[in-house]
Order: sequence, then C-alpha cells, then structure tokens
Amino acid sequence: MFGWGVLKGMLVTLWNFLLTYLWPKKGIFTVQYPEKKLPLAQRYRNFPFLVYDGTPHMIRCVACKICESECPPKCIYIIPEKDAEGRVQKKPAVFDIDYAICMNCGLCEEVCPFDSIFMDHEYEISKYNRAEDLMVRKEALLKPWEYFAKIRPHDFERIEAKRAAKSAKAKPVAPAEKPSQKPDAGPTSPQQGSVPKNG
Amino acid sequence: MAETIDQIFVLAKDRFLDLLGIVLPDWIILLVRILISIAVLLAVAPVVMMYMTWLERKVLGRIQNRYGPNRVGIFGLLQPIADGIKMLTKEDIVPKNADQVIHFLAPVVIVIAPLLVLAVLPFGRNMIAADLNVGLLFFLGVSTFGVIALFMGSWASRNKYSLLGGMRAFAQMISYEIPMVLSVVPVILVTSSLSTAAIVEAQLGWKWFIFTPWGGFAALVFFLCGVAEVNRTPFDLPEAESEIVAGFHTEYSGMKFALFYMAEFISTFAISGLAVTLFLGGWDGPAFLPSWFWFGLKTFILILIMIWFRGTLPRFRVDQLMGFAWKVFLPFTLANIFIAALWALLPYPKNFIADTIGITVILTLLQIFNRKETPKKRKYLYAN
Amino acid sequence: MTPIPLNHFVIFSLFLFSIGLYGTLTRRNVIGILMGIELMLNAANINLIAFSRYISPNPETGQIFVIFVIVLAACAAAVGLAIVLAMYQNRKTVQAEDIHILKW
Amino acid sequence: MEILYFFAKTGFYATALVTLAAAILVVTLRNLFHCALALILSLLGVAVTYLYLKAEFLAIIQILLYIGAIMTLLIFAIMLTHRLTDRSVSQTNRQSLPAFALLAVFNIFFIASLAAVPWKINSASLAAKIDTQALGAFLMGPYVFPFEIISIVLIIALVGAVILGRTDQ
Repeated sequence: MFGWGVLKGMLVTLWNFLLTYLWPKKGIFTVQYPEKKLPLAQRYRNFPFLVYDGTPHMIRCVACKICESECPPKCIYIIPEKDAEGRVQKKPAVFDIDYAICMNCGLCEEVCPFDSIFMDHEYEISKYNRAEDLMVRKEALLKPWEYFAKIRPHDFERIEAKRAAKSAKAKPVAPAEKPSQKPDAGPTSPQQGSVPKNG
Repeated sequence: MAETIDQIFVLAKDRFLDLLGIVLPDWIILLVRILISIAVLLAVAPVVMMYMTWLERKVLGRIQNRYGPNRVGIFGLLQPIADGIKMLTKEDIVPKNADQVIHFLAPVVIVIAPLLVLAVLPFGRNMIAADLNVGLLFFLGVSTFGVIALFMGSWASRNKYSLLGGMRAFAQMISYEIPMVLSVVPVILVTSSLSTAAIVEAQLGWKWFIFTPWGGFAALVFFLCGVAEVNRTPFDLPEAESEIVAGFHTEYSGMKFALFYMAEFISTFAISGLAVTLFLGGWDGPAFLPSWFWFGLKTFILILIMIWFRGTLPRFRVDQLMGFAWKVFLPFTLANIFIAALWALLPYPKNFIADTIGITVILTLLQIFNRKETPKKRKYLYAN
Repeated sequence: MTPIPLNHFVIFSLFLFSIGLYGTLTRRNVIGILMGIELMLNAANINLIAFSRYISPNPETGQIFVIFVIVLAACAAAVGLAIVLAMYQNRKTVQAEDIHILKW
Repeated sequence: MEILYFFAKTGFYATALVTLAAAILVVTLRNLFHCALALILSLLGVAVTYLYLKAEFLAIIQILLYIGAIMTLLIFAIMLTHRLTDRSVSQTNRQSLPAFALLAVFNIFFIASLAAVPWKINSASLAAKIDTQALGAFLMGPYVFPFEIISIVLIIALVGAVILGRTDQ
C-alpha cells in the first residue's frame, strides 16, 4: 500500500519514545556525566604518576633515567639527588613530566625496572595555562602504592607477586624468620571502589 | 462553574474594560479592546514558540533514546530562555556585498505573516481575536506572504546556497499551497461560510469533519501540506543542512536567525491550530474541561505529530517533493471536492456509500497512475 | 460619519494610473514594463470598486469585475513572462531597445 | 465615536500616500528586485484601500492572488533573467521627459474636469454590506457566463505560457 513503509518507521520511533519512559534502564543509555561516571577499564592509560611506599619521601624511583631516555616525545626530566659530597644518590631531586607533551603511551611504565612509574586513571586534569600548570613536578606526581592497588588491582597482584619472588630470591641466605616488612604479598585483591573486574 | 472557567479570559477582559470604562471615553475603550487581544497574541506567540523549541528537543531526544536538555532549569525548562539570550548576544554578521536593506527587512517581514495569522484562530468559545467573515481566506492569503519574505532573505544574502534554498522554498511553497487551498474547499462547501468561528460551530457535538469520509483524507492532505508550508522535516528541503548549508538563512546569525526560527515555529503552531479548527472541531470537547483547553490539547497533539515526523522521516528529494504535490495531492483534492459535494447533497445513508465508493475509486486511480513504471527490457539489435 | 468623498478615490487611482503609465513608457527593462501594467490595472480596480460602491444601484458589480480583472492580469502576467523568458533565452537580453528587429 | 471615523479617514490618506510613494519607487528604482518589492508594497496599499471601500473579500483576494501568485511569477522571472552580479544600468530611456510632461498636463486637465462633475452619491449602496455569499451568489447568478469564459481564457493563457516558456531541449 502507499504509505506502509512510513507507518512502520513511525512505529519504530514511537516504540523507542515510549521505551525511554516505560523501561528507562533499557531505553536510555546516556550517563549524566558529572553526577555519574562510566567505569574505566583497568588497563586504561592516562598520564603517568610516581609511586611511593608508606611515606612520600620513600619514593621507589631510583633516578636511573631509563624512562627519560625511553620516552618517545621526551617529556620526562630527571635530576638525581646529590648528598653533601656531591655523590649521586639513588633518589630523584627533580622529576618533571610535561603533561602537555606526554601522549600517555605507557612505555615508561613498561621499561621501569623498579615498578615506580605507572599510568593513571585520572582524566579530569585540564588547566588554564599550558606552560606552568601542565609541567607537573615530582611532588604532584607522587601517589601512594595503595592508590595503585585501588585503581588496578589485577596489575597490583602481578607486581606484588613479582616483587615478593624477587625479594625472596635476593635474600635466600638471610634467615627467613625475619617477617618480611613488605605488605603481605598474598593476592589481597582489595575490592574498594565500584571498579568491576572486566578481565 | 464550568461556564466561568470556560469563559474566564473573556470575562477578565470585559471586567478590565468596565473598570477602564469609568475613566476613559468609550471610543478609547473600543481601541483598548482591540489592543488587548493584539497584546495577548503578541505575548503568547513568542512564549509558545520558545516552549515548542524545548518540547521539540525533548521529544527528539527521547525518540533517539537520550534525554533532551535537562541542565538549565528542572527539566531543561529554562533552556529556551538560555537560547534566547544566546541568540541576542550572538554577533550579527551581514555579508559584505549583501543587499543591506532587504537583508535586514527579510526576517522582519517573515515574522509578520505567522503573527497576523494568529488573529483568525478561534482559541476558545468566542475567544477569537478577529472574527472576519473571510477568516479562512485571510489565513491562506497571509501565509502566501511568507514566501515572498523568505525569498527576500535568500536573494539579499548574495550567496549561492541561500539562493538555492530560496528557489527550492519558492517552488515547494507554491506547489504545496494549491493542494492546501483545495483541501480546505470541502470544509467551506459543507459549512458554507469562510469564517473560522462558523466552521467550528458547524462541528460542535463530536460532528467533526475528520470523521466524515472526505474529511479524514482532506485533513491528512491539509496537515501534510501544512508541514510542507512550514518547511518541516519530510519537506525541509529549503533549509537542508546536509545539502545546502542552511538554505535560505545561511547568512543570518544572532537575532535575525532567531526571527527566522520564530517564524517557522509560530507558523507551525498556526497551521496545526488551523488544522484543528477545520477538521478536529476547534475548541469543541466534552464540557467538563474549558473550551480553550481542548483547542490547546489538540494543537499540542498535532505539534507532537509534526515533531514525530521530524524524528523519523528522511528528507524528500526535490523531484519526489514536486511529484508528490502535483501528482498525488492535487488530483486527490480536486476529486475530494466532488466527493464532499456528494456528501453534502445526498441524504444520510446514501452519502456515506457514495463517498466511500468515490474515495476508493480515486485512491485506486492514484495508485495505478503513480506506480513506479519499470522500464521495458532493452532490446539490443546487434547483440544476439 | 461623512464618507470619504468619491473624488479622492478617483484622484488617487488617477495618480496611480499615471505613475504606472509613466513606468510603462519609460522603463527599459521589459519586466519593468510589465510592472507598470500591473500598476495601471490596480488603478482601474480601485476605480471599479469606488464607483460601484458610491454610485451604482447594486454594489456587487464592481467587485465581480475586479475579480475578473485580477484573473486576466494573472493571465497577462503569465503569458508576458513566458515571452520574456523565451526572449531571454534567445537574445540573452531583457532590454526593450535590443528587441527592435522584428524578424527573428 | 466621531474621532474614530476621523482616524479612519486619515488612515485612508496615509495609505494612499504610501501606495503612491511605493508606485513611484517601482518606476524609478534601478535594481529590478527592489522595484518588485516596492510593487508588492503598493499592491498592499491598494488592498488596504479596498478595505476602506468595505470590500474585505477583494482585499484578501488581492493579497492571495496578486501578491501570492502574480508577484511570485514576476520575481521568478526577474531571478531567471537577472544575472546575480548584473550592475543595474540606468532604467529609463530617452523618452522619459516628454512622457512626464504629457502625463502632468493630462492630470491637470483631468482633475480640473473632475471637480466640475456632480456625482449622484447613492447612499443605499454605500451602506450595503456585501459578504462573500452575496458575491458568490452574484457570480453564479447573472455573471455565470463571463465566469465560465474567464476560466477558459485562464486555461488557454496558462497552456500558452507553458509552451512559450519551455526551453526546447
């Protein structure tokens, strides 16, 4: 008949229109952004951050500058600490990442032998001034190890297991009765936060 | 009680005029009586337009499985005001070699036509601004005026896209105006009066014209021609964003663009108002609700249908657009006038039979003549 | 209420007619001439209605004639503009002076 | 109420002036599209004068037919023949002055003779209220023959226009 296709089309839109009211969960899929946020995948990469155990000055990074040389856009800048005599210490005095240049490729995380730099899940970091504000200093980069456990539990376990194995291999001669002061290496998969495990 | 609610606006106006009558001489009262209805129309039209834009965005959103605007105000109710402010503060660019005078004049003139047309719509029982005895003709006459304004806009902006849009708008408006006028003729034939108030009187008591065999189809044709007249979606070729940038209002920005926008929406309201008056019994409805509420409800439903069209239907091609008007609507409306005459003259049982036969005949004829003619298989002489 | 005297209507339509005539005589562009003719027709219409309203026993006659005049003006405009288009296609000009060779 | 009628009468003279001004514009403007719009304005003025002569049906028919149809046709013609970047050449040819003089003389004589004519104002028809029904009845009554002839003329004219305007490709 003449207008049959038009009618079918109209019914489809009518059905969608009613669906949004009768069955909102199925009908509407827009997420009201500031109020509710979409859960991020674990391997989501945003700008890197440095990790410290316990207190901020126990920073894991030993200023070996592998990540600085490895970084494709060269946005990492490290100056190791020097003690009174001028000997180089295994701690970075200055560790800057230029977020404006970093393309969050994640290479620094892969090459870091000391598991001290990881990719963050924080994406609301827009600033007004590109030059000063996006040049992130060491103090702003530092984040506790628990934060890493929270945002990427799966990787946390893998790294913990690796570190535990390495520390066990490194000191087999030392008697094992001394309790390992590192947090227990068991697969503590802290389930805080509503991050669903989408493996 | 229901009577007073029904006549609440009329009584308020009379009471106000009586109060004024004490102070002012009577001829000023006559003027003020006219001015009040004009002021009300001029105030109501933009507000209706603003909240029609809001309604359109909400319904379109819901059709596409998303919320409409819900940030400004509770359900996005302040969104039209925000749009208004945005339109006011936007910079008003006039192209260099545009025709300054007419470029400025076009949006002004295009808003006049829809506002004039509201004067003739019967919003409720004796709530009509100007009860002309040529009301319906006034509506059609003034709506042709919009075409000229639209063309002024497209010609003055010296831009190929707007000129293309203007040409398309011209052709579309003219070819859809004739079926529109012809689809109204049966209503005039049956009510033998051109005044909109008399047309509504003829349909009181659920005797709406849409229920008559000829009325149903005439209403459909009138409504579709109205959608075409207003350049809304299935027929929105003149401002087709995808093909010609923004059609006739490409070179307009800021308040002038808002005026084009307002003209479109107020004429949508006016056309659906007229469709309600002609075929859906105007303000006629069961007595427990006031008459102006029924008019509002029916117009609201028709506007929803227009928005529904916008959410679903793709745009017409130019030749389909023209073909549809000249090959389908025009013959049908001509035959419809004859069928309506049959309906008016024959006594009760016979006229329904005659009408149904007439309508089926004309519809089958249209089907036959408008079927897609498949080209004959080509006969290649030399290839065997 | 003293109605508007008939003479004023006649003078008004006279001026309108003479402007239309002036336009027809002096316009170079053919469409300008057509516009002049439209003005003259309108002037005639005003006179028709004014006299039928003020003088003639049954006032409808003037209005009927105006309807006929408008329809005929429509025919004239349609045919005139068709000629203008045909002329434009053949001669690429719309100026009245260029169409002086009668033998095309 | 007298003041209202006074306003109404001044309204007529105002419309007359506007119409004449628009008519003059039609004749003198260089850009053709501008004088088409001026013509529309003058047609509107004429429609308002019909209202003063209590012929509303005709006023609206004038708007519907004249402005809606004929002017649209005219604007189409202007658009088709007027190149977009055409510099508007001077529109009046050389016989403008003699024509102006002739018309002025003609007007003066006409108005002089007009003053002398004693019109017999027939007040009955002045007050008569003509609505569309009466017009329709009249059109179908004594004037049915010209009505049919006019429709034939219209068809012939339109067919002729289509044939003339057709670009024979």
